[in-house]
Amino acid sequence: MGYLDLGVKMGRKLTALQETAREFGREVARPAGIALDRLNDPADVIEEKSVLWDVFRGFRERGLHRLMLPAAFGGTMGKLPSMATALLAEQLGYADGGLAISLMVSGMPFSFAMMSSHAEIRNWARDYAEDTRGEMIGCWAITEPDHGTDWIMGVSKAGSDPRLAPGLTAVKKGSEYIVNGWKAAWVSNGTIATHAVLHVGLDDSLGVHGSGIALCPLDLPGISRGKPLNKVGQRALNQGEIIFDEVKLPEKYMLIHIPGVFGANPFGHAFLGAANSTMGATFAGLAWAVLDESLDFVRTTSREGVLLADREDIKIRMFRMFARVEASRLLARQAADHFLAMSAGPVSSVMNRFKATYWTVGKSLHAYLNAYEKYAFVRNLAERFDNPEKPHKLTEWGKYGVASKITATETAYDVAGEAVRIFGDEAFSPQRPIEKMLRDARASMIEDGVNDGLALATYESI
Amino acid sequence: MGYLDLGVKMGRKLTALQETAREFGREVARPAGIALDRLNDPADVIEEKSVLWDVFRGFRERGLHRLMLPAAFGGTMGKLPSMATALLAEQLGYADGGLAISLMVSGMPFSFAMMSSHAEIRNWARDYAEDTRGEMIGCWAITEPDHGTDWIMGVSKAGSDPRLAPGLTAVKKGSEYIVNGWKAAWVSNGTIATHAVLHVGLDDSLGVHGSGIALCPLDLPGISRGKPLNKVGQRALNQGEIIFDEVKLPEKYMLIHIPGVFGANPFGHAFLGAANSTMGATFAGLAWAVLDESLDFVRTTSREGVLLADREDIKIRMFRMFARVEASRLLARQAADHFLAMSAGPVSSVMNRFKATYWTVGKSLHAYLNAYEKYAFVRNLAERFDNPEKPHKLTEWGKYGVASKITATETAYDVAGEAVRIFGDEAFSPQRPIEKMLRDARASMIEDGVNDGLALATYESI
Amino acid sequence: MSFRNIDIPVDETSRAILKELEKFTTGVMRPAGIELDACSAPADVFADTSPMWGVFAAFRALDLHLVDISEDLGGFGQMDGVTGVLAAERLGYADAGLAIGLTAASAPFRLAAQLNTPAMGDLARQFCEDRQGAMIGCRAIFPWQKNLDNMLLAHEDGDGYLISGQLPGVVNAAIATHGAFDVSLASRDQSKSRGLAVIPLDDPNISREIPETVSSQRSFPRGTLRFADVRVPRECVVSEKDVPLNDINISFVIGLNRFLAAVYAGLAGAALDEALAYAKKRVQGGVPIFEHRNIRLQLFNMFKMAEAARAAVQRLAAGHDQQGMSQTWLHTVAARSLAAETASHVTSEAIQIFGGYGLAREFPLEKFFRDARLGLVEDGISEDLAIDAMLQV
Amino acid sequence: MSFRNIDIPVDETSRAILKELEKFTTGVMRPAGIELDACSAPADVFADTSPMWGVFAAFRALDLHLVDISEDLGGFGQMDGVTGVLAAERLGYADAGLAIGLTAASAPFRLAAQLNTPAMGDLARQFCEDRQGAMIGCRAIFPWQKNLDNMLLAHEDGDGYLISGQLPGVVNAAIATHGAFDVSLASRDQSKSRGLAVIPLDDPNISREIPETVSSQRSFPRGTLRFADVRVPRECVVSEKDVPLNDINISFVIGLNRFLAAVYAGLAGAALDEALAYAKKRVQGGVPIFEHRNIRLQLFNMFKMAEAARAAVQRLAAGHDQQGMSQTWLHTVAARSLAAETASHVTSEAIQIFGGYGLAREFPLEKFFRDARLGLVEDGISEDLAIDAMLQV
Repeated sequence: MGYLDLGVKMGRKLTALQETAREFGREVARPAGIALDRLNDPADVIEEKSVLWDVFRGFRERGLHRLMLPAAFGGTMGKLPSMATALLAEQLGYADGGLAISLMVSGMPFSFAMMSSHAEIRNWARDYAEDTRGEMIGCWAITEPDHGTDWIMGVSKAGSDPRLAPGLTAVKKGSEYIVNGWKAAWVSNGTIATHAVLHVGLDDSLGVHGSGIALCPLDLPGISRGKPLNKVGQRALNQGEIIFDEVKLPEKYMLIHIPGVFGANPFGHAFLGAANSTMGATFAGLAWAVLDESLDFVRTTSREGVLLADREDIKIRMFRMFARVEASRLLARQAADHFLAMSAGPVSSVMNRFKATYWTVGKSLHAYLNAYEKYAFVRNLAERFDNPEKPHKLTEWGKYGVASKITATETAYDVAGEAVRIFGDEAFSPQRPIEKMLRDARASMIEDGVNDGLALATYESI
Repeated sequence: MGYLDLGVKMGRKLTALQETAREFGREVARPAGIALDRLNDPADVIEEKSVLWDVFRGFRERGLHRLMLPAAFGGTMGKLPSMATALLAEQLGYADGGLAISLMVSGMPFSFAMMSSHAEIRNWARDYAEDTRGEMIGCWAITEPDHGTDWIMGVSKAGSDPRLAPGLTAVKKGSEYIVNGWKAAWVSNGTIATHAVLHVGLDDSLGVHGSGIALCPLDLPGISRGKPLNKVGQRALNQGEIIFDEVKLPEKYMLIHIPGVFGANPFGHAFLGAANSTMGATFAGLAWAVLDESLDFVRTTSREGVLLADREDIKIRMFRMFARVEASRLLARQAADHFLAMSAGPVSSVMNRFKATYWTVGKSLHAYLNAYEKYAFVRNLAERFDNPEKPHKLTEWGKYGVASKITATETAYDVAGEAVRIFGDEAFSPQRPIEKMLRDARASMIEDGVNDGLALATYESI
Repeated sequence: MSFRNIDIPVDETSRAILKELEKFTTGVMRPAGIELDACSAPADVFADTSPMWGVFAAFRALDLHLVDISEDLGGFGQMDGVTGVLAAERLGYADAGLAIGLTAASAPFRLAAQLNTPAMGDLARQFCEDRQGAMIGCRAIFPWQKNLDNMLLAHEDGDGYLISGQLPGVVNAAIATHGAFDVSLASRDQSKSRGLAVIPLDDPNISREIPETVSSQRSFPRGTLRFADVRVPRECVVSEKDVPLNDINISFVIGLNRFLAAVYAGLAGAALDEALAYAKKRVQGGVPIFEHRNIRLQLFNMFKMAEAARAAVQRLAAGHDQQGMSQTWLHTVAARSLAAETASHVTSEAIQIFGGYGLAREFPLEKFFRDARLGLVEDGISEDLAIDAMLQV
Repeated sequence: MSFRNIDIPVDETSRAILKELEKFTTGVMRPAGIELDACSAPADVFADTSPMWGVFAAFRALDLHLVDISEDLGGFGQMDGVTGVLAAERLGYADAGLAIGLTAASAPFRLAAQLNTPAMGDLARQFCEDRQGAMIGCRAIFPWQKNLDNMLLAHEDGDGYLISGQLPGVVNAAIATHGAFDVSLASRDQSKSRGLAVIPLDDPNISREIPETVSSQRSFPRGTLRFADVRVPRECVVSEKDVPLNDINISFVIGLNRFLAAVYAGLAGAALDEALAYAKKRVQGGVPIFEHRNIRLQLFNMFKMAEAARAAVQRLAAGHDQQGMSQTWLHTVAARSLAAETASHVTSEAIQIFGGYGLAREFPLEKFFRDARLGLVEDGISEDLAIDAMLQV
């Protein structure tokens, strides 16, 4: 009859955000996701007249993309409680798992841009905030055909094995990097993105730890795209290869230009945790959607003259579905919020109004990276973050983000599987999104890292 | 390397409480639980020189029993954040699942006593608060040999079926009730309790809904006890039958003397939810203990020359155990806290200092019950609580208490089973509490209601 | 399929049959299934130029479609049960959708042979003589359904019946020439009884519909049949008043569900084989992932489940052979439920072993995964059959 | 055990053997197991007056302890594999702990018969002639363990060996007169090799210990054997240099694990039977709980799992019979793992059906539940065996 927001203070702002997201999901994303899922050729998903673009525009017009940007660049970050991001991801996942990924990852290069030491790049964030037509689309170009789980192992010591080094490399030549290699077909927004957070190999001898991060406009000469990936679930989500052939990347685009800085340290854990806690909230939302669809179904469908909801077996199975969904939703929300709340607070909500803050951030990061390369004492200092006896709070937290992702995606998959068994033939009817939700959930257990790989990489921080 | 208290503000008071409970668990309850588990005859558990009494005394001496009592009667309720109860139950479950039940249920008649309209009975609460020697021990006498799940069905409409009516009945005769029947061997503290919350059948035609509640001293003539139950798990927890043979119960002891008042209504759900959310926190604690034991084991044990914690399969299984335990712990804490927080707040924390408050509560309840019997408009008013379109917040919440119990007990059972497989033969070594924890968890899936029965009864409120 | 070393042994003739069958399942059926799955529209599967027709023709050349039709009528005669399930496993290994379609195509004729009235016997004989593959059957028989209102209605009318109603989710709906269906027989005095109709489907009052979107077993989509007062001759319909229809139906669905169990066990085996091969090839962390203990444990658990499903259905057949089918409904439901769950689980785990590649259409796994799910609900939801079947304990 | 109707058929002689066995398992073994489980101290099980001795005597009267010892030596000869697992199921149905103890009691003598050196042959013959039950064996053989340092150490000394070391968790440790053990053979030149010792246990330098607390299979507690320079004659020990020890050991553990699989499948069946009977009797909500759909679904799932485990082990035996054991290690590990998991799960679910009564010692379920768990880890942790066995794929 209703769900509680356990552990969340739902004030006016959060309620309004949730309502906007819910309306967008119900009216725009859910129906679009179902329609796009049916297209047999994934090229049709991104063609000019595709409903996909209504989804992008609808999301931006409602200002939902601004949540990940600070006020200085026209965003709303810090104006809402830190729980806002989890609630938004949850509502998007409730509407459509694939489109949720597409919309959320779309802002990633522009959030990262704020940390650049170049004003030109930092201003991408403003351009993105103002782009209501969906002309700027970001992607996260990390996974490679031969290196999937290897990337995740980067947060553990095993990540320094040279055999794990990325295939896509960037070699400095004057004021440019020459980039060669390719990113795998699982890059979300891969064939439609205009900008990428691009992970490049800088020093093979350090394995994954030898990689750097570029913020890369995807219209540079030498960049081409593969065919959109044809896949089992989340078919509304565009994915595809990005190929780099002797691409000349000006050095200003290289955000992390020193290898070895990140890796088996708190920042690696925070990065992994942050990506995964958003995944967690998204697929907890999908699990929730399955629960609601199922409740609606059993309360309106009779078999052999008996309402399904009047059968004991069905009642118990539905209650158990409820318990699992709510447990995963709670974990996803609290895990995501805990991280964001670390950096929130009155000071930062004032600070983030000023561009100067980000000038400082960008310059400091750049200076730190250079110092890290130059001075042994900085490297030693950095290593102290790594003390397993007294782990950094980011490391402590990272594992919760991963736990949330594993729990939510598997809950979504399991409850969708259970729903298929309850719906029977009806699950396969085009009128019902249930079988689609199962396929969407199926993909999520691999997206952003195969679940067992995530567990393996994160185990040490328990 | 450490656990986070997601969604909890751990202030000084909570931290102190948690530390006291943890010390009690580590030094007193855990070793006692292991020793008591080994006794082959459950009569030895309660014999005079049994370490069980050290547990009762240790708990009371540390004042931990006062948490469930208001300041007016010498308790600490309201002086601590509402999360305190869940944290205490969690720590007790971490130490020993069976003893946790024994200690928590022990206070139940005395907490209920505060609602009596008789000052003499209300003062039981004070006596209990002051009893550091463990001379007053309560029990919850509800389950009967032929009515287990039937009681739980009381929160649903099905509970009005006359076939579900309790076997133990109370018939008014002058100023006394004549009580006949028996309570089942699963009554916790059954053979050692001095007082009981006693559910009695008042009107068979109303099924379970026709029951009332007495606060019954167990030294009345005609009351006898069965042999302590010999059972698979939670062997440190005394359980046994209580038999009533023409017992004359003075009417002052009858707290709820009007049948039909509770049942398929918000109060029934709240009652079920409250009992179950404590169970949830307790067994989330047990699950947590299994996790810690297992982590310690894999990090200190080698097989075939390899540390278990260095094996990929073990790392993944341990991470998954971590994820499940933390999800259940989070749900248990938040579910328990949500209910207690409803009645907490500045007003109640002042009010609960005054005995007069409870004078009013007792008199009001009594007056309400009489009015309910006498006036149709009161009954109609009560029925409005029952509106499925706009359920009461207690009904909304009750299902989370049940979800927490199901989730926590099954998590504890599953992780203990997984731990047995990891420990191998070692799980069965008397030096390890793992196999015992599995048996303790096994019992919890039936205690306070068979999990499927709870799901069945609560389904309608989803 | 790997791991055949402890299959219940069959005689040499059966081994030869299975070997021939395997040429077909490997060389024809699996590749055709993958091609059909990729059709832009589900209805394309049934187009004149579709490779589906080649699959039917090649299968019929093996004469296995005549199994269980007596030799008198020109059929293959009985096949021993173990050979039957080993054959069905191989069909399921190749393509679950086609496997079910190929077998459903014989169903009305097998029933006709069993009823063996003059008209029914003739129909069966005709089927055995049909070397062109012109006759294709379909079926919808659910003996556990007690409610006569849920069936096709057959009104007595003149010297025949008028049939009306609709049947969703029928295998071969698009191409069947004949069908065997539960019917509710309404006689002139309005009394109702259960019947079985074995009828031709060439009447213009019969319409067929294939859904525009199909996900599971897209290589061979089910469809809906609609009957609008379709006139059929009296001899096409038998009533439970005249023949022991319940026994016939139960024995039919026992056979069907045993077959389905074997098909889904075979599908699980197909996913397991792909996962094993991939794990030995795919390098991650510098070594083939098979070197990692967690991967071997995962593969072992898949192996354990797939082989348990195969064991359950093989034992079912071995037991049947000796002791007759009648008392095996509960075991049959259990085997089918186990096999379908196993197929769902093992195909999903195989995707997980493949990682991102497991999700892509280029590899067969995601198709196996989609195909498996229908097994849990087709021809009766597992749980509903189970709860009903338990009553016989 | 219910649901035997589709068991793989055996011949009349075997049926007669199973019938006799069942009188023993039902009339003697089950009640004794329950009585022994309730002993105040685990060591009491082995007291002179313990009913355990009656169980051993009654079992030996059936001559099944001589199975797999050749008739030349006075043994029973080979028993067909299916009969073997059907017998083991019945033993497990009665009491898992005793089942394992009764069979372990023959192990060293069966190995001696197989090695059949003059001394070993004599030992086996002696065992076959022992009508008093004076000879009781135990064993500790783990061919997958590669590390010689984890075994008993046998030092060459004079014309024999000095054995030292300890073995925990040995079945029959309290009462065995003979044992067969992996040993690490240290010759005079300090080189080490693997050996198998089949030795008497009457040396005063051997000590035995039964733990004070036992939970799983309390009816027949395992114990620790300690060897402090125990002198044994040379002919009691064979080296892998002289005989194909690995083959012998592997074939031994294949037999053992197949037996264990059947025992735990039988235990699952025992719990299922109790739950079914109870569900039809117990009234809740005004009707027997069997009337509730959820209870029937739960029972069905227990049935499905228990029968899948039985099918897996029966097929294993049926396959073995035809094709020899050598290639079946992986399937054997899978069957044992499945059966032990099934027993753990089904006994737990049966407790859930019983509700509070399921937890109480008055009913046999909680004992079944405790007994089942050891099956997941005894004689090798399932997962470790599996991860190792997968390497052979």
